Amino acid sequence: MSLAAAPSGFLSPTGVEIAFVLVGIATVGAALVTVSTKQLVHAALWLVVTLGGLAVEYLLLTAEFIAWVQVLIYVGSVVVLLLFGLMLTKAPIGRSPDADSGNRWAALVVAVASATTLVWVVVDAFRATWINLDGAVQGSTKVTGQILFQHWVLPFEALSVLLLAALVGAIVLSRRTDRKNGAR
Amino acid sequence: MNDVLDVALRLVAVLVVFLTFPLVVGQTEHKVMAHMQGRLGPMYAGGFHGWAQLVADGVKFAQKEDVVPANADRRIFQLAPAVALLPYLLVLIAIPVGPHGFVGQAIDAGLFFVLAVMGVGVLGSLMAGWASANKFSLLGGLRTAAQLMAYELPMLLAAASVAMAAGTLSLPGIVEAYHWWWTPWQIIGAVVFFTAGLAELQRPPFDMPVADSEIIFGAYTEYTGLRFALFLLAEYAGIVVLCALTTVLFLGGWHGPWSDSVGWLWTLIKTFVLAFIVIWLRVTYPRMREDQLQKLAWTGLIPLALAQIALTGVVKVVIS
Amino acid sequence: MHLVYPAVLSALLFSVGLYGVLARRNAILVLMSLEVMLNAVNLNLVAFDVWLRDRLHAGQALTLFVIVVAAAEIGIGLAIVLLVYRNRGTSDVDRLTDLADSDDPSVVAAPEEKAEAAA
Amino acid sequence: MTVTTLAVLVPLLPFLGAAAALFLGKRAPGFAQPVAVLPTAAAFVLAAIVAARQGSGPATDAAHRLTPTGSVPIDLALHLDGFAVLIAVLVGLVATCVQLYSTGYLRDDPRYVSYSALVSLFTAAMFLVVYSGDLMVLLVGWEVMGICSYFLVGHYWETEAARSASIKAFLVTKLGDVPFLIGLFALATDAGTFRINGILTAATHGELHHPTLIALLLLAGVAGKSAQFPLHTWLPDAMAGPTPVSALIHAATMVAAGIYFVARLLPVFETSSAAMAVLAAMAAITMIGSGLAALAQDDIKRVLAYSTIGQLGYMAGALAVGDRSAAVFHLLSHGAFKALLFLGAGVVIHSAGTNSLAAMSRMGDLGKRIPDAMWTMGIALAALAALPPFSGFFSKESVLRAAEHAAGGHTAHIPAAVGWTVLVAGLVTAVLTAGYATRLFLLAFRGQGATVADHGREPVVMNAVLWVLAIPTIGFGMISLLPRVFDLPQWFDGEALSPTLTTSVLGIGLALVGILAMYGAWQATATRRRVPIGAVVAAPPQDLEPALVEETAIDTHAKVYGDIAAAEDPGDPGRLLLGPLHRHAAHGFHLDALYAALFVRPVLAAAGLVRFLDREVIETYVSGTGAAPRLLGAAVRRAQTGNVQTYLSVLLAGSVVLAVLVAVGA
Repeated sequence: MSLAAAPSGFLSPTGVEIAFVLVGIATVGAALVTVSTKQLVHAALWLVVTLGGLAVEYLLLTAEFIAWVQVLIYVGSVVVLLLFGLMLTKAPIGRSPDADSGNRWAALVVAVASATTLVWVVVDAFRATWINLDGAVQGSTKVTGQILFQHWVLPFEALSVLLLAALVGAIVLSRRTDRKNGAR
Repeated sequence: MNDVLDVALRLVAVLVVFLTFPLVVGQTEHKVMAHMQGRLGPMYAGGFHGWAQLVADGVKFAQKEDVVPANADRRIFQLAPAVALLPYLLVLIAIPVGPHGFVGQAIDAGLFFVLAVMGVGVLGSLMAGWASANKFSLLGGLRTAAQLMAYELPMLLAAASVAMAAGTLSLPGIVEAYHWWWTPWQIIGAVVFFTAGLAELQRPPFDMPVADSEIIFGAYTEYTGLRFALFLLAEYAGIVVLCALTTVLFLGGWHGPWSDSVGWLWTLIKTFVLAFIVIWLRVTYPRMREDQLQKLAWTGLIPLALAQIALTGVVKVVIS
Repeated sequence: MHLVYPAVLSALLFSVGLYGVLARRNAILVLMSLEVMLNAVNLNLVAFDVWLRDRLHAGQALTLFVIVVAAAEIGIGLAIVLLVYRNRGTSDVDRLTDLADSDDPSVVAAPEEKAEAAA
Repeated sequence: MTVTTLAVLVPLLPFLGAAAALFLGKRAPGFAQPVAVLPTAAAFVLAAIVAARQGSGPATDAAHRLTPTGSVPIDLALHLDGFAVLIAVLVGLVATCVQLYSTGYLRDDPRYVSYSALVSLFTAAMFLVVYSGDLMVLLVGWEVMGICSYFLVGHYWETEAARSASIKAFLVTKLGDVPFLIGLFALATDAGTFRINGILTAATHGELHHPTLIALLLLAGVAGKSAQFPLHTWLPDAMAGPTPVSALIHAATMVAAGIYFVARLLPVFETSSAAMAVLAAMAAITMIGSGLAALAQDDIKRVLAYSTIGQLGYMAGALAVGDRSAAVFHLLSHGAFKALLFLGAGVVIHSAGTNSLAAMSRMGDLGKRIPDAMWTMGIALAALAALPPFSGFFSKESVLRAAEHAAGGHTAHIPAAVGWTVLVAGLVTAVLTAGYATRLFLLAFRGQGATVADHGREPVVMNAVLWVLAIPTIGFGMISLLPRVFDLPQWFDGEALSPTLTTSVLGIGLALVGILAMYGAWQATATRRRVPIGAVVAAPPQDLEPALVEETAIDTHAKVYGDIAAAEDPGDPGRLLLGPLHRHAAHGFHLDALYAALFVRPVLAAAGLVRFLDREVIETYVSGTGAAPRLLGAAVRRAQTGNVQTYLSVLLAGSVVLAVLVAVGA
């Protein structure tokens, strides 16, 4: 455990840490813009920045495989789908006056409260915990492949069933409207 | 210090390749198409057979006014070409040219990295299509997105087949593990991969998103000058990347006679042969309709790719 | 690296996503915010997995699973949103209040008007 | 078979007949009449056999305890003595006659099946009352009769008169039944048993602690059932039922039940001289009042109804002077001739097409057209007027004799004043009875005027039944005085029943006075009857079912004459004799109006008050309890906006608060 070998103090920046913090600030900033911008498509593009930033953070945490999966699935597919959805629902160019609901102040209070609570708890609990990033890469393809197909095969297969169900569900949802429209 | 120099050198080499190869491919396309259609093609620029035609084109594009439509989303409109182009540059870093580390940067999950980053390129088309505030552009963007989503899957599956055969995701590792009989073994995957790649590049016959007779020039309708040139550059860079990847994955990369010394040459030769095929296909086949495109992906390529994976798995179990 | 950095980053991202889920009116924006929240969780999982040096790498495996689930969720979610949009001409979350209890008949009648307007 | 078994079969057979009729009626209409008549006839035969076997011997008792029932045991007990078996024979005879008569009278009635089943059930209930040795079992029969009478009186429920009459009969008898039930419980609690034998033993040993209270409570029920003043008002109105039902209910069975009950429990009543005095007063008022009322009635059946009340008054008077033999003797003879009178009246109504005496007195040929009815009714009216040698004479003389005996102070427990009251009232009533009997006969059969349309031949079975009933009417009194043939006193308590000279002379003389006075009045008013009044015949002169004719007649009487009881007929000899009293007598001395003022209106007012309280006061609370949650719900409903984000916000805010609380608490 790294806890025993943790002579480093609370503020002892290494190169990785500096990079992590900088990227983290960018990520949170992008996320903030994502949830607050009034331009719908911009929100999606800032989401790309957020997700990409997270991918970099994964890389910094030596979880290489997950980082590329993040890029492949989120940036390559999920965001494209979201953009697709935005365009199909006629997202306008420019500011939408009603991007936020009337709920925003309550939401702000809840979010700030939860952020305060979570940060407080986390800092309180892991004030001096040290992650040892030296040594072998922990999230290499080889490692991930081994644990995934040796120990986690059953959940993996269950997940494939879930994906299939989602696929079927999405097709059914889309087709039903078509048939209804056809009937009209 | 040596390391830093080494890295810088490699990056510069990649940048050079990125800036020159697409031009070479473009020039080749001009000439090959012209000859296939019974004409000469560019003959004047630079003197000998118009070899500097694309340089001249570039100069012309650079001189043109950079027009942004009034109703467009300015920043995104301007950002889109970069987003479309950059992924190919990044991909080039990971492609091995020759043995013994003749590669920009050997990445552990190289194949994965390559595919993931190429998937980002679609964002550029979508951004361009949406930000132009033009319905033809929007339609083109949507078509692009739909096409990319559809062909991403068979491409990934075909690549997964090779990765299974090699037992690694590293691109140099895959080339290392190559034997000559892999080509017939993985031929289905190769065809699927190459076809899907063509579709992702929106090259003819898969150029429905930019079908000029229907939607002018799709997502790129409103672009002029240098930004338009960047999109064109992205297309040709895409051809280079696709052909190089196909070479690396299915055709054995640097493998060939005297590969230890001239392996990089083998890679380049194979890549350019494939690029020639890409051009050939453009001249040969008519454009496919949107529904035919989707049908080909979902009912043709995906089952084929799955079959290839099954075949790979069976053979893998048998020989091990 | 200090564990606090990814943990705090994750907490902040989670709260930001939470705000988005609660405050956004467009259903697709809500979905985006949801993705931010899921990613915050993923970051936590990865960070703790790396810290603990888990032999089974449960955190990373779980992260992959969450990503898959998120992909499935976004597929279904978008299908539903598009369906709602087609039927009602809006994807505003706070206008999908058919389940609200109201004895004001005009409020009940409103969705139909919307549908007609959309049609 | 033992006597007990036979006696058990007697009530059981009509009961099974009723069940079979209800079960078979709709499926096999052809069986309806046999199923109605045969069990009743068989029961009659069995009752006769039981009577013959039992004879004048000591009482037979049998009991079976079905299940333990707590503090006071209830047994299925039989008690057969001379009273019981003879009354059972009468009941069987009348019921059989009524069932036979009904096959002709209601031959086309669509509700004949249920009607006959109810009559059978009614008969079974009466048998049960008669044979029962246990008060609870008796009560069962008592109440079954009540409910059957409700249905039977309301047989013509299409007419307003029948509907209100049936409800009135039910309510008035129930009004008596409630105190009756309380009295029964008090009696059983005091005696420690429901068995009649046990109660009688207790009564003779003076073990009853509240004899007056019990006796008065029981008398209320008896007055209701046997139509004694002041609860008699239901009986005249009950004439809205079909004639055979009137014959059954008001001649031999239901009204007899009250008299029979007192006769059975006479020792209990004798323990309280106050109760006997009340009974005597009740009887006296009933006798005289009903006699006057009968003189003024226009509806032939209402005349008979009031005469029934009067004759029941005689029996009650006999009981009041402590002679139950005389009472039951009169009950038997009266049952026969009154049944005959009612059934005859049915024939008359059918033939005349009306029930109005005023209308009949203007029909020239009614007597000639139905000679059977005329002759048998003449005999029965003579018996009613107590002319020798018909049965009514002997039984009424036995009552008068008992009264005279008590007036002389010779009867134990009975004050002389009671005897005098009964005696004087009985003699006055004898005049009145003879008067209205004569009036009825003269107006019905001696009318002069145009011939009215014929309503077809009377069914043979109806005439035959009349003659069957005429036999006991003529012979029963005489035969009872021939000890060698039929020693009636031996069947009863052994007291002498034969008439004495004083009472005979007085009775016959007074009866003749009544007859002659009425005849004179009839002659005096002969000219006035030339004036026709009102419409006479409402029913079309077709070969209609007699019951339908009667129904129409009842329905139209009030419409034609403006009153269900009386008609404005100047040619009525009763009107001449009664003078100013006529108007009051015709309406039963306004007792109904009095009751309406005393009971109905207060009850209606109370009901209105209750309705007001319920609608305005209690309802306010109820709607208040409904409105309060509704208001609360409306308040809560405000939160139910349908906006998912609001819900989520609140949910997550709660989670954060909880998390902080847990963290701080930890």
